[in-house]
Amino acid sequence: MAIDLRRNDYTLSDEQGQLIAMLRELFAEQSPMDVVRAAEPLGFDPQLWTVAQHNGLLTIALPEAVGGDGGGLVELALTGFEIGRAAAPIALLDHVVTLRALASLVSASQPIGSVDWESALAGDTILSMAPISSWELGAELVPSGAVARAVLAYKGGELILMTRDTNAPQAQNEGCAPVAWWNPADPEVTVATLAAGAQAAEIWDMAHREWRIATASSLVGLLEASGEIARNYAMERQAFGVTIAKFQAISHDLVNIHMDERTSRNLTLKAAWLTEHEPDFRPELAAMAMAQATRSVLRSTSKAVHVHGGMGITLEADISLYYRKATSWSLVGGGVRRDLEEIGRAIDRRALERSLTDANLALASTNR
Amino acid sequence: MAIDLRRNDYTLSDEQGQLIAMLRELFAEQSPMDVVRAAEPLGFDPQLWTVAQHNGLLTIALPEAVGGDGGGLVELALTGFEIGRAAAPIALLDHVVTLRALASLVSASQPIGSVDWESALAGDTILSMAPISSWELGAELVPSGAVARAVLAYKGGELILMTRDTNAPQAQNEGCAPVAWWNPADPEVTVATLAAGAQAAEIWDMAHREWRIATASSLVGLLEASGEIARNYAMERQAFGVTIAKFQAISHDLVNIHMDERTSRNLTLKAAWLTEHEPDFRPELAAMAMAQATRSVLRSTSKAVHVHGGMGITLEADISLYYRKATSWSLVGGGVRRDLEEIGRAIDRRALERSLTDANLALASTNR
Amino acid sequence: MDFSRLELTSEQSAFEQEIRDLLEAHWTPNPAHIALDHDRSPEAVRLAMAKRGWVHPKQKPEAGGAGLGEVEEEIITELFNEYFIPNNASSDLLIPTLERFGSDWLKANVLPGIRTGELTTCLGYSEPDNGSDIAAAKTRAVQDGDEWVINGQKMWTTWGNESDYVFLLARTGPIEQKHRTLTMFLVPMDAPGVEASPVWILGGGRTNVTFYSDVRISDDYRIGGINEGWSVMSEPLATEHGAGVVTEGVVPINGSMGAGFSRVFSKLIDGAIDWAASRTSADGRSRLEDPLVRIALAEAMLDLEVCWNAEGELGKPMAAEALMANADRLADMAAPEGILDFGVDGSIAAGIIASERQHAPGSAVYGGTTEIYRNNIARGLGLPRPY
Amino acid sequence: MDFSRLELTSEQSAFEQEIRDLLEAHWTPNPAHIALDHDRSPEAVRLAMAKRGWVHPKQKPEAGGAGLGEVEEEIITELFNEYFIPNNASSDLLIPTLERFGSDWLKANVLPGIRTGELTTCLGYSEPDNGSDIAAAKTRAVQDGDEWVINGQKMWTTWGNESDYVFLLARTGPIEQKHRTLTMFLVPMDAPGVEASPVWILGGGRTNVTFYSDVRISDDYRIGGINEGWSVMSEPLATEHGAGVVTEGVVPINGSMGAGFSRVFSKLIDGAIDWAASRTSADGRSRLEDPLVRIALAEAMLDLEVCWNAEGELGKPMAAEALMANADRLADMAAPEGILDFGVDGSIAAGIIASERQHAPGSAVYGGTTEIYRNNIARGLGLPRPY
Repeated sequence: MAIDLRRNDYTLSDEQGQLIAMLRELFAEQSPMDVVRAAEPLGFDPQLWTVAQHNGLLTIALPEAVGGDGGGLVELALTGFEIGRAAAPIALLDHVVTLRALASLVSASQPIGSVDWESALAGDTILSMAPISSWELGAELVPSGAVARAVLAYKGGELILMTRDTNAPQAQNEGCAPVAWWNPADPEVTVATLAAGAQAAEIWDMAHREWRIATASSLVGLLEASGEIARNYAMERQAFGVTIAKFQAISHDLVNIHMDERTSRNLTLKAAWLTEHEPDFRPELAAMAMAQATRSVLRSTSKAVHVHGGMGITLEADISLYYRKATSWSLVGGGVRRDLEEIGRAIDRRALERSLTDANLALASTNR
Repeated sequence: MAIDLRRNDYTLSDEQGQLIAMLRELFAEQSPMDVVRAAEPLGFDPQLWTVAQHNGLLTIALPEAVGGDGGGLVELALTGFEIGRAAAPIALLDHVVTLRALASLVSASQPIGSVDWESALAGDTILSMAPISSWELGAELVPSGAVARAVLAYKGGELILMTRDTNAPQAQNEGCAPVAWWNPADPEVTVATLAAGAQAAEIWDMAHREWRIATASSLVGLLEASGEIARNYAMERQAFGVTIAKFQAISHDLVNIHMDERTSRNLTLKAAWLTEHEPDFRPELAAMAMAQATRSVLRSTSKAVHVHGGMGITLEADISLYYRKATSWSLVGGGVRRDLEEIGRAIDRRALERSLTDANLALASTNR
Repeated sequence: MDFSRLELTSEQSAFEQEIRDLLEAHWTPNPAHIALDHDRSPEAVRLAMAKRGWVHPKQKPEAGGAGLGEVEEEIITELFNEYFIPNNASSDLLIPTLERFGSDWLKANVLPGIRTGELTTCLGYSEPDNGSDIAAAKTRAVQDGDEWVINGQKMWTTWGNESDYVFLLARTGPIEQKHRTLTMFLVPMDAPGVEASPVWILGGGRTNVTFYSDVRISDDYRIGGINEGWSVMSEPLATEHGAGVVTEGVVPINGSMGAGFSRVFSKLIDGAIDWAASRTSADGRSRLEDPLVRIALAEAMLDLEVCWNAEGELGKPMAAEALMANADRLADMAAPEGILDFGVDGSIAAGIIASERQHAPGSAVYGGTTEIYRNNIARGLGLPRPY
Repeated sequence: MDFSRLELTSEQSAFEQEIRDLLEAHWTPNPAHIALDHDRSPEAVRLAMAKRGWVHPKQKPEAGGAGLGEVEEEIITELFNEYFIPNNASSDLLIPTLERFGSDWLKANVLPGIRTGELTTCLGYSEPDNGSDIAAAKTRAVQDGDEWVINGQKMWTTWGNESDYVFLLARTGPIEQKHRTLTMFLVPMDAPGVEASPVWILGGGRTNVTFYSDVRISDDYRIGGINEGWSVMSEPLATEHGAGVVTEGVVPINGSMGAGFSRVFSKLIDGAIDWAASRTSADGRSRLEDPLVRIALAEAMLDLEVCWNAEGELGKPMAAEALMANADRLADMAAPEGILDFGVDGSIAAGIIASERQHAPGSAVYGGTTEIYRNNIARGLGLPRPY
């Protein structure tokens, strides 16, 4: 048996570094806290969407063949990090992931379902997808469903595109995520079947994985911003005559938040790269990135709130806004439980590999 | 609907206080650390067993009708606390729980299976039971199985008593618990059926609940002793010029250990009292006590080891002995997972109660 | 030990019915109202209770109470819980302070109303720049003849907008001397210069920041000696923390806050069970049969039982942390609908899962952060005060 | 970024085969041996590796190495792991110290052997009365002519019983001056008066307490200036903590200890999977299909992947805590057989679940407690040194 080694290189290219800088500056200017708050309860700012359109944010992570700039999942994740850091009220990630999924079906001649590709590419028609559709019947909550006019879903083995002429009403939530109920049976919804059988399953599986990675990246951004806010507060806030960062219980909580930040970011980038370049190698990585980002952002934004003492639970505090966003953004895809079930794929693969190597099972359990 | 109030009184009687004092003194004298260590790897000291016999420890928690002193489950739990605090190498709890289960079957005229009641009552024949037998087929690990000559089990709807004329060989484990494999099909094992049907199920259910409470109490004892050891060490040990108990990370770990100690002890006592006096009220309490004692003793003895720094992981340190005992004693009954499944009883009961009250389900989920 | 069922006497059963009638008369139960541990009792209910001496039921009638026992006290608590009515009207913790340290004038003119519950109180200890570090208070009280002039602001004055008086801790000497230059006053909230402005918190609840601008009050409103405010304050605060809870074997052992959070926790579990029982998985089975849902519910029930067994000062931090952890775990099980607010199309469990995730973080700071609690518990264990 | 498969060059493939041949020749794989993160490499293997410059493979041949790259380094690590051979032979962290601070005599007579790995080293920093607080060392070195006389004892001298030299931190001035009166020496373990006596730890591993009684060594054995031992020591210690791990994009980012613990963690998961695949529940289904077993395994795999993504100094504490938590969780799933030792009738997963529960607590203290790591990480974040 020959050894199987892989590179383990997390370093970003200069271009990727510049992308981060560009995005961070843009969102700092265009999506400061007052813009985020003003966009609530819907959680979407049409103005900001226009900015995204004009600055080409929608096409960063699209293949050139379909009119994109040739960026991939890593670039999409980097975009997600910055969207999360700004808690930007924009439905960009769901839109781009859906564009990437549809890209394989694009043909110049005809529209996809009842959606015109150029209009979608330009962002004049907002797209989204229904990550839980494969295991839910009938109606379901759709991320960005309150602003999207077309939603990609997978039902009964078919890849379908649901469209409507009006926005679906938002389903209110504390994080003010623009989620909405979509139901294929709804008379206002038109359903077109895009693919079936193996092709549909394959497109959906990849789309679902990309959605997990993109969403994970936005959670990582929320997490990183929350960590910074908590560290800064702990450095300034005085209690009992010293800065509260001197107290080990608080200091170590800040370290634990940092651990969540770094591991979630690294894992999301690794999952993005491998899902794009070697989709058949460890397909569970997307679910792992999503599960880690979810549990990290929930426990760490909650810790970050707590580090603020009473100040943290006031709605006027920025940290409580990040916490609210985290509670909604992290669960629209079905929660960690669904991710863990997906990770189960890896158990079966590993069990198979193990059974191929000799003597493992003999050692596994002395037969009685 | 009338309100349903209960008393919530944890105070012990003077007699119970005296029982604790007597046991603590006895184990301090008869089961100091060197005795505990000398009794390893078997984890049973015949000398200590004789002491228990002569001091009437075996009959404290037995009904007077069958030759006991009239004590109940609370007295058994108090005994378990002290056994655990001393990490005493004695199979007393399994023996007494089994005696209590058999008591209902005692008739002066004939032996139970091939076991003579008087001999068992006197402790000349050591008994135990197989807590996992109801969900395991064939062979199974039996607590105290390496020192018991008779084991109560529940197989295929029948209450059976397995006996052997020699001790079963111990199955080695790091905590040096005297567990052993027992198999009804083993030629050295004689099997007698004691009861079947509803009677068997009822006796087994109560025996299993009492085993959980008794075992939980021994874990609580391990936990309390570990907490004391860790607190004392943290008060004495100096680092960076101060006692390490001054460091908040250590101080709060000690507080968390204390929280585990108190809640596990209180819950075990509450479960003992209610299981004895109102067996049909919240039958899940025994599993709750066991689950809480298990997760508490594992995380807290591990914390107590860690508080000791490197010293904690040396085998010569008492705290590492308590940790080893905890890792074995806590899982011989099948682990927390089994307890949680048992607690599931409460979910179904609560769901039924809820469905009887109006409007709950209407609120549960807006119908779609 | 005794955990047996309480057979109510005919008087106690009648008492239960009286309370039910009173609540039915003054309140419409609202299953979506879950901030029971935070909100103040509705005024109509409180005044009706006060008239009967039921706000502080165990106090003697001549002390504004009804001379009742723990059983009646627990009946009241349980029924408020059953009817989803916040039960925060008591000034229990502060009455002993007033009796012991209050001026004769206060005892004659204010204490009686506070005893019955017709008059309500709130706490003015923390300030914007100091939450846990109360001894760092900056709000000043300067003596001017037989009056005091108060200037400053207080934070976390919960119920400050609906209380008659505030227990105000003010600086009456050099701030460097920290807790040795603090004095306690009972300030009327309607005194000129007092203003409570709302601070909204996660989950939508309200607390207040209160401003004191040249508030002039007579020396009659002073509680205890000048510069002795720290000891005046400490005693009830210790009680609030649940230290030395003495019961007659009926009420919970986990302290008022611990028990309050645990009751909300219990409603959270009930809601989750209702949800699971009402939903079917894609495979057509009830979510109640889903092994992972069952384990999550079983762990929640276990955690709740543990909270009821967390005595005294342990009760509050343990209940707060259990509430946060389980609200998240149950929300995950019920995802994505678990994030929807009550009343929204498709929302579940009366929105309690979603709203508890917002309320719960507050439970870890009310009345002192979980770190402060652990510091206190450590000292109770004989450990040195941690850094 | 690049996580692609490494296509080995023919040289690298040949190198892999050479290592395999060497290991096959000197070692019989023992799947029950899991203290890979703790034990020292077997001498026969180490000497065979040393002959080829493979103990420090990346060093230049003239520096005792083989001038190889990260790929070859990783091949060695992976193969030792595959063959269940402890790979603790390196003095990587200390060679730079010797090169920079060692006396000419040490550089000429000892350094070469340490570079090749023929000579081995251990650390003499901690003492019985000070674990984390190394600057409190009491072991004294007193100058006597051009010799030093050393008296005292050191704790946690892991491999002290099988090393040629110990890096000894000794007190050479008033103890009140803590880290300003410490000096570093390289003491031969066979010097008269040096004795290493075993300290057995959870899981059966060995470390040592070493006694120094009137040990006389020449001044040639001094490393760095008198009273400059603290700075001499600090640099490699920081590296051991994983700070500033620089890689060429091949080796793990989670530091040597973090990676070591993660490899053991990986074996733990493999063992648990083998167990689940080999057992059937009472209902006749494979335990691998049990939803709760699957969730426990999935969480373990997730935690492991997270450990591989915990860079630098984060790697060790996170891996240690993940190892402890998952060993317990998997033991619970496999209860009661999960408690049985390897080789015992009915033991499972090569006993790895049972023995990792005993080994794991050590991983949280080796090379510094998780608290010390967090203190360091906090300072790396620009936070003040916590109390």
